[in-house]
Amino acid sequence: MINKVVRDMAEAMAGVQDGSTVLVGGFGSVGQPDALIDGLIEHGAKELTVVANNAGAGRIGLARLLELRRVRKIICSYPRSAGSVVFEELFRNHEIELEVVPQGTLAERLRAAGAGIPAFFTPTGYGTLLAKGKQTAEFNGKPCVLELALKADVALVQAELADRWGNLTFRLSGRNFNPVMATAADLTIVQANRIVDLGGIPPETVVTPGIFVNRVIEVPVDGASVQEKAA
Amino acid sequence: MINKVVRDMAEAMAGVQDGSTVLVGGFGSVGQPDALIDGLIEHGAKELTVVANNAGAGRIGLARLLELRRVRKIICSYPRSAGSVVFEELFRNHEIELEVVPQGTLAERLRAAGAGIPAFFTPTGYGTLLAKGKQTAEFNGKPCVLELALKADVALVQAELADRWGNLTFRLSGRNFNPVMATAADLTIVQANRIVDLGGIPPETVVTPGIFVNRVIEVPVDGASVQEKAA
Amino acid sequence: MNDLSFQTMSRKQMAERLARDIPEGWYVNLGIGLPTLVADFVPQEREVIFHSENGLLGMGPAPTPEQADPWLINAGKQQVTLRPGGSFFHHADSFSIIRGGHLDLCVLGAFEVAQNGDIANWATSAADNAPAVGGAMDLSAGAKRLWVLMEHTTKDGQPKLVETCSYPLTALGAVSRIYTNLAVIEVTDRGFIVLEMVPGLTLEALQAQTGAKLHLPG
Amino acid sequence: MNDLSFQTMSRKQMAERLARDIPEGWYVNLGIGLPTLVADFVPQEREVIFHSENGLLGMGPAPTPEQADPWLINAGKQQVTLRPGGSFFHHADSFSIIRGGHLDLCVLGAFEVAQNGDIANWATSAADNAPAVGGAMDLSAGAKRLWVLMEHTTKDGQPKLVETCSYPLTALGAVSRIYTNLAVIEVTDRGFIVLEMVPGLTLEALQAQTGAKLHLPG
Repeated sequence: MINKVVRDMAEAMAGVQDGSTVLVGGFGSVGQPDALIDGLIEHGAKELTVVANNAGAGRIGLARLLELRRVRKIICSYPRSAGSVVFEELFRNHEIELEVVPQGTLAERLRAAGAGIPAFFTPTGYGTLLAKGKQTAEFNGKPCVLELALKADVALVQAELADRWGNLTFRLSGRNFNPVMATAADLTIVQANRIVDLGGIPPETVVTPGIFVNRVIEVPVDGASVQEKAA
Repeated sequence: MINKVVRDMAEAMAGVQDGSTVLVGGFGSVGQPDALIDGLIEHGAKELTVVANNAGAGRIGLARLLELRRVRKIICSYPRSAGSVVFEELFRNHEIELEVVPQGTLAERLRAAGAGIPAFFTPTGYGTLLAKGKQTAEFNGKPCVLELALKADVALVQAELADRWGNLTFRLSGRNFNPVMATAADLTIVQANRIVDLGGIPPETVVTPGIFVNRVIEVPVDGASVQEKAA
Repeated sequence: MNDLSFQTMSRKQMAERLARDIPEGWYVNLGIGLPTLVADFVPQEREVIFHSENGLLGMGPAPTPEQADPWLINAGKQQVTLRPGGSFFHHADSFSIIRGGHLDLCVLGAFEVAQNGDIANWATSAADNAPAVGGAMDLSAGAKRLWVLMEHTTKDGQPKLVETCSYPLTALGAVSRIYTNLAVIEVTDRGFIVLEMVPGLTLEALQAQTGAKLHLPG
Repeated sequence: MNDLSFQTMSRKQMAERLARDIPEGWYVNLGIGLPTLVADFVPQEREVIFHSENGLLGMGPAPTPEQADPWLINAGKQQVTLRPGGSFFHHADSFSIIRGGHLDLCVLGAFEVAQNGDIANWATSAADNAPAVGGAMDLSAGAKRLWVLMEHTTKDGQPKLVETCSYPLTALGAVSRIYTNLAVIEVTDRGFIVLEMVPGLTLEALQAQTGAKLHLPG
């Protein structure tokens, strides 16, 4: 019997290596896999490259991972946001490397990794600082930049429902980067609000088919805690 | 009030030009927009380039469009299949041009058109006849072919549910190329099994957001007719 | 900066003025900050469908306390509502909508707009190594139309409509129209064309606050 | 082609033999024709998840008359069922699964397989201008493993395991294993390695029906 549901956080994080590239789902605090980030902190992996839309806020979760000097480099679209104090401090002190990527290019590079597309052309960023040094070409008169797939070792994903095959749904705007990141890593670890029986997710409403998922752990997230962190 | 629901087939087809590139959804007969194909035949547009997975079967629907010499060129992955008698006859007589594209490359070229990606690299087809003359490059030691987005003027799509904003769901394996093609045309015309009130499709289960859809017409398709054509 | 002869528009008036030009049926993305205000001035009976890059279409106004759901936010991370007919999708699909040219309009703020339509709105200097770009480059390059909503000058009176941008660019030749607290300006092959000015303002006075040549239509 | 000393496998036996090597938990795509038979020999209690390129995962066996639904077909356009835990997705997502390297295994038929793993299975000659490629090139290039299930020779006794393919290629160096009616053969850097033969068959007799040098393991 296939059973991707793990017993505890240690099992969820087993084998995550130092030096890994880790995708972290969520947009701000919504859909962010907080319990898995805490699990990763506990697990202790270091010299990580983290890919996330934001660089964390306050001193918990992703910001705490940064503060513990576990992250060598961060790839994101919006590092500097309300409360990104830890990132800013590390960055000022040259203690973290930063790669800023336009949000759509970030999503597309992850999607490309999941879809077996090693590289693609996009007009986004052409002629800007973020395209410096990148190969360019013109298509239908539109100058474009060549962008590379962004493949990772590990993805940390927050979902609403999951089953033992790893099928997932997402909650409202908590979907965001989660399904895209789930496709782009060798090891996709999911914290789900609720685990249901196989067949409990109607087959036409599955958002992430289980083939993209390796491990699932049930972590009920209540609205209040999302709200609090969002505030 | 936005209302994409049209009154009749003539309104659904209004403005489709001779020489258009037309995407036709479906995989074999399942999810194929038969009523729209008949509407296109009635409408009379000619010198079309048709993009579809198959080249039609029997002498109805897509095959009839071909037989009426309305199609200058067909782009598909599997032209020769059970019952593709019309296509084969035209092809033998040099009365139709054919571009064979690997099925995944076809889907990805359509997806790219919808997503604003003018070109992408893929290992599929490298070193084969279908990659002849195409630009190549190596990524991580893997030789790849450059493929171009396949943008169309018109998409004909079959859906299960639709609302007046053009939101769509699809039925079982009737989904196939339909949601991808819906994104890749300037004018996307949908035949839906059933039109529901706005809000009648739960927002987390919408497969094609209405932004990709221009016109919707209700055409109930019963299972028996799908089965008959599939046979 | 005001003189006796004319009244600059407030932020609300600017948003209201821009909102008037959005026809029913358009799909629109509103940038963070001032552009977000525009939604408040599109009457509910005029159906305009708002997109948010974090994966929603059909965004409604801010929730009442009873409607509030912490899982439903916009790109500015504010709580919002979803109208009937709205939908959710993931980030790659959301940016397919943006980059595939499916949005009729995107409204952004800017530091500078050049007379050739170049926009600079994400970094205040090339030496700033941790700028936050978000979706600005994707939106600028991808939407069918890019309108900028901004003050006509900086707080200390420097022009924001310029011959050539001095800040790092967001996109080249992308802006088609600019709504400021003083005027509505079209960006064309001829450069800046003044479509409208606040009552009492003269072209000369507007020109004095603008860093590139202004033209009249026709 | 048979002689007295050995018995070739039937199509069902070939499918059964291959099925034995598919472990629980693998995601598998079975090509049209003979490979489709493999599913019948994976016991339901050994959970193997079958993918079909027209947009389904978790495909079950052919339906009973009561289960039959004309909207639920596989890539061969045959009616199938969906197991609990199955899912539907569109064609681009389906080929993301294939091309992104997420399938553990794809099983295809072939006209020829070369000792370097090249496969030819879509066109019978370069002069055939209307060949049907379907998903064969995507599957060959994309799956983690490509196994070929085919007769050892053509109907008129010509070898299908060859030094170099003479038919147009589907993919280069893609095949890792071949299951025929006579043997199980691994494709390695050293060329064809014979893992198994039907009882009574000698390596010499097998070599006589093979167009490239056969090796023994080790």
